[in-house]
Amino acid sequence: MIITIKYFGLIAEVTNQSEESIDFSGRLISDLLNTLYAKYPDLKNKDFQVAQNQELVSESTEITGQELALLPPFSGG
Amino acid sequence: MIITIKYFGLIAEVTNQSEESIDFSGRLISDLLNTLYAKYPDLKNKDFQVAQNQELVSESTEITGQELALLPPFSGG
Amino acid sequence: MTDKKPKNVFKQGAISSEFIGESIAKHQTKTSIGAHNIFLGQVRADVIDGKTVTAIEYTAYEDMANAKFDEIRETAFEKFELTCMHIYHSLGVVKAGEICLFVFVSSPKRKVVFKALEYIVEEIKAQVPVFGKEIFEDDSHQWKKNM
Amino acid sequence: MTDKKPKNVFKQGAISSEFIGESIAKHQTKTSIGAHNIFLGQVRADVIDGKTVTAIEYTAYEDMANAKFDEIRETAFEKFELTCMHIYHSLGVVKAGEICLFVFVSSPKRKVVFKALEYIVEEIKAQVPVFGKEIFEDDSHQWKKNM
Repeated sequence: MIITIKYFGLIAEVTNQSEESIDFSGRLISDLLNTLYAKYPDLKNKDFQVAQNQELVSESTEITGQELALLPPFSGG
Repeated sequence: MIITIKYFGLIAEVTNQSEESIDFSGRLISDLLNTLYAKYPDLKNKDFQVAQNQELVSESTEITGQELALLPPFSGG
Repeated sequence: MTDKKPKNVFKQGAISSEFIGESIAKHQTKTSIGAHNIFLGQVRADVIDGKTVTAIEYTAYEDMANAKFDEIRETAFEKFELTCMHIYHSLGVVKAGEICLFVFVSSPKRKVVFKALEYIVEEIKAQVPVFGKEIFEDDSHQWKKNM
Repeated sequence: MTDKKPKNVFKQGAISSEFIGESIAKHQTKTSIGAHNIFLGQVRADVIDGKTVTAIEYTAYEDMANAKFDEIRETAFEKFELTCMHIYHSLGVVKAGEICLFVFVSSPKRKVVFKALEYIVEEIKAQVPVFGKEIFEDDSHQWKKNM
């Protein structure tokens, strides 16, 4: 399936874009991360969390295909 | 000696003045209070503290003759 | 007690929102500040025995009050890492809805300001000889007590 | 998650002291309020490795952030007896000395506002996907981390 991933802050600097759509056949967030690590080796050293449908999820969460985002540490305020 | 006493808030309503000087021969705050209770019987039922030289004092404090004040409960802010 | 005369904390009448806005603006040149915390006391239109409070008239034992405000300020600067602190209290009539107390603390770090502000406000309520006369719509009154 | 779209908390650029003053003024018709507590986050001109921060540029995952702000607001209203609550956060460039976060709570009673404000600010720092890029005088940058 085609899924869309948003990138923010430092992570968007690593991926050099704020959003992309990829053709993806894995099932879990961890599968997606492995795909992204292959594409962006620098991501591995970065601190970030994954959100799906605007909620933080763990690596073992199943991908539903809704809004996905890679979020570096929050620094509001 | 002649001492001057300031009254505030509800206490000034009981004494009907904000300040007075009286000729006083006692030694302690408690002596002064007895004099004032005789003069203003309603004072006995009122809640107040005594300040001397701008610090709260107890009934057993000696009177130095400096600034005396009868202060009802504080209600700033 | 020190020899220097303490700052006068009192202002005649209500504290305006413009004054508060200007106080905030003045701190924008202080670029070591990361967090401000502001407490505002506002006069409530409480209904007591069927009568509504329309205003509070504040009086104070001014010399002692300013000395106490000064002590509270000194102690707060010792206890907390503060860049700035300002306290203003009204005297005279302050109508319901108007502001009678303005306490403003600033620090490089946010955790400090919460603790400092609560400390200062509670000290003011407990230590400073200010007296509020609650005036009702029919011009009767009662003396306010702090909780 | 509810169906209703959450309020937009974000404002482009710095939050002005006039805006804060006007927000305070608007609450003077609410005469059940006895205490306001305001938190302001201000951009610090930190010196890091010899270079001075001149501004922070804020970006956010806006939809998620507004949903989180909404959750925080709802939870705070459940936990604390508040009359009003307002939250504003900057997006884009905010210069050192300018204000980037404005949180405003009001209640009949003062004890409530201290607890509520600290709770809300800490939740914002922990839960809301906002990202601050610290820009130095030489146009280099680093990504801010909250403590």
